[in-house]
Amino acid sequence: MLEVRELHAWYDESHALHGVGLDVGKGEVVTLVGRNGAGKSTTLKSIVGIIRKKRGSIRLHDEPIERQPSHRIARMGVAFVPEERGIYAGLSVMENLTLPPVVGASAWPLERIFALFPRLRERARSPGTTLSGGEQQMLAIARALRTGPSLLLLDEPTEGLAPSIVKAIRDLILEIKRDGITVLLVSQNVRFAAKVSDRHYLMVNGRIVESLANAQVIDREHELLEYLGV
Amino acid sequence: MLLTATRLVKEFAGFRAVDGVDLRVPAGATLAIIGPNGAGKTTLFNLLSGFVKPSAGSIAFNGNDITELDAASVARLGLVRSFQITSVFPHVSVRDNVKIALLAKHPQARSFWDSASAADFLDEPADALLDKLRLSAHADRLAAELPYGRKRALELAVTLALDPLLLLLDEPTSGLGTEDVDPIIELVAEAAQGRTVVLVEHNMNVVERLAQHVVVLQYGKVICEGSYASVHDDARVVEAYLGGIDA
Amino acid sequence: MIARAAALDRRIALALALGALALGLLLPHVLYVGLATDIVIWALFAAAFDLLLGYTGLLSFGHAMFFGGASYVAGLLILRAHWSFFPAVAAAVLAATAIAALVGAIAIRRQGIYFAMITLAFGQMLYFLANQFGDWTGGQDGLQNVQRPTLIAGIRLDNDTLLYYIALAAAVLGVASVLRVVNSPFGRVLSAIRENEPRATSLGYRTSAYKLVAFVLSGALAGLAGALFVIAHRFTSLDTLDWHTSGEVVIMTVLGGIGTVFGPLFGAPFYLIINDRLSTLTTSPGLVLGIIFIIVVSVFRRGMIGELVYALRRRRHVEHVAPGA
Amino acid sequence: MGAGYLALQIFNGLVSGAYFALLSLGLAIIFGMMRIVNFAHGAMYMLGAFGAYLAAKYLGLPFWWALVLAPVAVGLLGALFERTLIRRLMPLDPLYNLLLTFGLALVIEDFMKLFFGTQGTPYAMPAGLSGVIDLGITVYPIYRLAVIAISTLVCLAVWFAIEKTPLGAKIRAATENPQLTEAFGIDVSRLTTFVFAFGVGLAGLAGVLAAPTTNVTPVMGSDIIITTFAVVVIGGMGSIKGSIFTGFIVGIIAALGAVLYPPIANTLIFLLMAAVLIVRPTGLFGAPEGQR
Amino acid sequence: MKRAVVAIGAFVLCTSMTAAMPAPAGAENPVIIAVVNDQSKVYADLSGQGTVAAVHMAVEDYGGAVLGRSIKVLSVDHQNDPALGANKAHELYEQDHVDAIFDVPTSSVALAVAGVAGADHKILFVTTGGTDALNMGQCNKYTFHYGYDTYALAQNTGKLITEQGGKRWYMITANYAFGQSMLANFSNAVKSAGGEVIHNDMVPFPNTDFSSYLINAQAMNPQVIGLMNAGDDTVNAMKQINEFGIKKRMEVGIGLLFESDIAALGPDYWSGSTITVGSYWNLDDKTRAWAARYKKRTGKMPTWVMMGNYSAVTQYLDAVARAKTDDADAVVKQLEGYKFEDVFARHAYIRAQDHLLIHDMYVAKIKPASQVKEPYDFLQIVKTVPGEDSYRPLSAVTCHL
Repeated sequence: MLEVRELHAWYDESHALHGVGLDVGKGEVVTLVGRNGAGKSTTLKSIVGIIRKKRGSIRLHDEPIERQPSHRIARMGVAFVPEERGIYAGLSVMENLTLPPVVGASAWPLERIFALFPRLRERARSPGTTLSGGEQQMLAIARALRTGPSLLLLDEPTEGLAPSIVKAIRDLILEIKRDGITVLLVSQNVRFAAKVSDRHYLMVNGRIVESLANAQVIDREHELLEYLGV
Repeated sequence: MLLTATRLVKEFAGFRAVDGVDLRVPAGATLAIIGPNGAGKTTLFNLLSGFVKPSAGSIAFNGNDITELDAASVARLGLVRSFQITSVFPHVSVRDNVKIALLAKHPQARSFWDSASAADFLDEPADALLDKLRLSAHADRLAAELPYGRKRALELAVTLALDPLLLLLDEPTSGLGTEDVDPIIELVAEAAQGRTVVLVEHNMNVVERLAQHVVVLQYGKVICEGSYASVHDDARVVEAYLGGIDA
Repeated sequence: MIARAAALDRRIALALALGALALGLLLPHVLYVGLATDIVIWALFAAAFDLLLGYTGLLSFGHAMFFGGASYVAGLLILRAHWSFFPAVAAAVLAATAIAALVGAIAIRRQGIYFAMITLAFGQMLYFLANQFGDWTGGQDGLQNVQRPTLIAGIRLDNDTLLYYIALAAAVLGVASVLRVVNSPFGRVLSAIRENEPRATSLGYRTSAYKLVAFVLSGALAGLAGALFVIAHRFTSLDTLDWHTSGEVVIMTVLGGIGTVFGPLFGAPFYLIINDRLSTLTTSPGLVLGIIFIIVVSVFRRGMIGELVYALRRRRHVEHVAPGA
Repeated sequence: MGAGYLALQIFNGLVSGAYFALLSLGLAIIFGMMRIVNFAHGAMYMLGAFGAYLAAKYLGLPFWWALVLAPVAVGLLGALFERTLIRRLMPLDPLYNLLLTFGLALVIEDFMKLFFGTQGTPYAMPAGLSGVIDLGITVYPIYRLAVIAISTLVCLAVWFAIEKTPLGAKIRAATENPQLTEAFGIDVSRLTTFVFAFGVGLAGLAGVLAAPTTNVTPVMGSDIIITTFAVVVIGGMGSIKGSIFTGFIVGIIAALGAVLYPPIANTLIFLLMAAVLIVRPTGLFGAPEGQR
Repeated sequence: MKRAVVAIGAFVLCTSMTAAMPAPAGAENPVIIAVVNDQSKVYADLSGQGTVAAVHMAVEDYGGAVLGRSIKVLSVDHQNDPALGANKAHELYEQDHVDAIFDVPTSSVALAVAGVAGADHKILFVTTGGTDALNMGQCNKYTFHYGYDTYALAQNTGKLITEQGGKRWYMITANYAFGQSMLANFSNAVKSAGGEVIHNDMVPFPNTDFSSYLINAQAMNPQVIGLMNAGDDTVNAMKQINEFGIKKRMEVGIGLLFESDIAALGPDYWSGSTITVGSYWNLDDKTRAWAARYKKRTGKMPTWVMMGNYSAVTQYLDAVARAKTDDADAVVKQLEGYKFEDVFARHAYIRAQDHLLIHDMYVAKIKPASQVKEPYDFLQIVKTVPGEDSYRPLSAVTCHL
């Protein structure tokens, strides 16, 4: 359902992506792994249209979207959970949650979200950034799910979070997968990625250098860790 | 101790980016601060260099209390930082970038009634520094026109021009391709001779090769410190980086 | 950051300097001398303004306070104390310097749009104060009948052509000062601050002190222009302090090209000649000049001289110059 | 001068405060979203007053209609400027848009002079509000009470709309992080146009309110904008609440100053500004630099 | 490069096109007169293009020639900017060989241009500018003050209202030279007629909000509110006086008012107020005939200063004819002390001692809209005051020409 070909992208004047190509099939969970600065986040931001200075083709449901403004792409069913989580300090938890318009039939109703994350109901009227890091991540994912996306872009959902929360996020992604939502995940946490993903792309210096099956990732964990510079 | 930070706290609108950090940097040491994104490394850097005032705690440098000092004064005491995103002075030539840094120590910087040639005496030291950082070939180009790797070298050159007692380097290799990393490591290692260096770094290889001492930050707190080897194998560090889903 | 042409090539700078000087020597022969004198005075004013906007990146919308303030000081000294040319001009420049130091100390703590608004408001404050102290300033009537002072013992400046060349000489000196400041080590530091202030701070530069000095220098030179104004016109009025005057110098500088020193020297005649001619052709000079200004800001952001310099540079190394700006 | 008399003058200050509040609120909304200061705000105020005049003259519409229609018309014109001119300069330093709107202000003012001359155009007091009521100390025009009421009401409504409604949430979100908000499926560019139009519409509304009490001329906007800038500097471009509050407070202080020592009336606001800046460079409600 | 070419090209084109405007000169050696006034700012409607039309009318009525030489009319917009006004005046006199300049509203510009006229030894008629500095402290040999001054306004308006029972005056004065001189003259006139000024507010100029002063005025309960200001300030003050319902309870003494100001608000706002004018289009058959011709020509009704300018130009041309030269000194001699009568000036002469036109002035009441029968039919003349009684007596003249 997502097809990226020969994607080049620029941050200001620096050339960040050098011909990225990848495919994500319907219902798949696919991870981009790679070191900081390899271009993983840039790839997501290019897909969702935040980065405008780019060349190449991006097709969603067989429609070209590389020239579309980002709000159109979102309305075509792409939901984005950015690395910094994108919780607005000026909006309450409830406002944060209900900000993006519902675009798909599979939208999670608020009751389902609150059933899963009771804290969000409790804190509904407080400013979004007064939540803890883990709660903010939950809010960010819940916000995306409420729109009913067909493709969910998750950027480093586990970064800086306590193990128990990472587990909860793992469970959540698996639940999303059961719902049939396609997920493109960025993560440096290869163990986490191996738990939730079907396939992996390894990115280096703005290129995809390797496509890995799940089993390969687990086998080559130490090699990958070295590679990621950890 | 050349630099001592005590119970350093920085709060942004209810969020503690740096939460009670103690830091001791002996003269001549090279120390690395590592930690996952959002751990508070850059905020700590801004605190140490005077760009941000701490909410609580104190910083002493070379016998001076610099907690309340403005950034320029901190730099004048010999604590000089670099920046993560390099641009230095983009529309100024490479040589002039270095000269502007060298000029900071001379009264001519303030004399607006000197002719353009009044700073010529700095050409020689500037060229020497450029030579040392292998930038001589680019001396007359605008900084903005340099390739990325050379920009990082220029950033280092500008910082070194002040001959600082303590060098704060913010991710000196970030965004560099593997082929560019090694020369920068060499340059930093060379610069660290007879100097104190604190660097923030993501790349563990770089940390391993440069730092004698590593401090690991998470959630704005120091979770672990010690030699590279001891830190690398510390379960808490692995967990901080990997999320420790198996735990 | 406000776009400006990068440092001028020596050859281009020389050509522009000669061009401006030629224009200056030619002016009184093609225009009536009053307008020519005004052009020289405003060119100096605009060049002084560009020292601040072009080289420090600070947009002041209150530069009339130096221009007008100095014109009143010089005017009063000549009118009431019969001072001669040099002492009166010197005192006026000093007064402008003092105003700039005072206002600058407060305004310089903010930048960008805030700085523009604060200077605008301070300028207007001086306008109202001058309006208020009518006993001294003549209020709405302005200072009238300011006789031309003596230049040196025995020589009165009554001859308009003589006065023109005196003004031209002063303007040349003023612009030369701007050039010297811009190219001095201090000027280099200023550009550095403009390009990347945090980096300059991290090198130990107290950037606000540098900006303040630039502000004061710019104010002092604007004061020189103001002093010449009252002498040339034999009067001064609140219009010299009005915010429209600040706006006019902004327009001239932008039309000529920000950060070029020479741009304003061409922007000023362009503006003044058009305004002068329009005042006999239409009743809406502001409409025409406003539209020209909007086009320049929208399309030719570098201004006339800026675009020229940019094009010449670009021809030399096409591949390196960053797009946009 | 009794306490009652002073109270009445304070009350009177609320009237000029009502205009300042509407104008600085409009500036603040635009600034919040777009980071630009609209120099043409005074011209929009003037156009609002002329809108009321034209509506009365050519369409025979009474004041109450003008109160709604003129700001809408001004807003639409603002939207046109935003789409065609201001937008192009948005990626650049905000100073460019300051310059652009400065040019716009000149052009609009002169354009209006071409058609309406400079002497002013008559605009009568709305019939239902033309009387005075006795406030004990002396009589006071009903219309001025209406100005205070309308301005306060509008300011509160705008505050409520921005702080408490879904549309307001979108605006706040776009203010905080436009790119991300766009990626959440919200058409930020259309929202920006709307916000700009709405901000200048508030200036237009202030203009309509001013039409019955001041001479309606093309130059009426160019002086009030400078004073409004001073108000904004005093308040600091911090918050919606701050701009409303500062607007009213400055109105009161200026009115009191004018009575106690008339010659200072014009200068007072600027002196106040200087004093505030010395103590708080960011203004009364301004966030410290760097965070904003 | 293309952009630079466009930019520079535009510059050269614009400046050269505008700079190359033909300088009026030529073999035929015409007599040249110029109107220097505000054509784009606040006083544009009061005088502006309307005066230019009136001046053309005067020249045509004179036959388009004097001394066998054609008469040429130039006009310049001084934008209320003294610098521009003085510059242009100097250019007109020296480069365009203009013999006389007319009109020049706004005190600051009028004084600046008067300075130029004095220095260049060329003739200037100030008609719309009212400050009495022109015929007092800053008078000069080549400047004529033609139409009215603040003293005459006070002598008529101030005296009449006080004599009719308006004894207690509350003054609202624009704090600048014009307002101050009007205040001084009105205060004297009020006192000499047995009244008193109980309070004065020195209001910054310009000002749009008068409500604080009006509240104050009501608290002090005067019989007359005196507006010692002009133009926009007077219009704003009057609008707010109506708003506060003050006009119903006390008289409003207006220092200076023109037909264009009345039109700005509509007559009802002003009705019942007393003002002084130097002439009026609806005075008699002569003025009505003139106004009809003016209206036919321009489509608008004239203000009385436009009539004043018509008269000034006519008298100037006549003086040139009498002097048989356009040499300024000779023409000044012809003008000084000359007695005449025309559509504008009745029982008129130019006083040699201060170059002030002494002529009949008219005190008028403003009619309510219900009595206005045709456009600009605003005034009911209640008294005609001879020039000798209107203007400052010879004994009080301080001018040294």
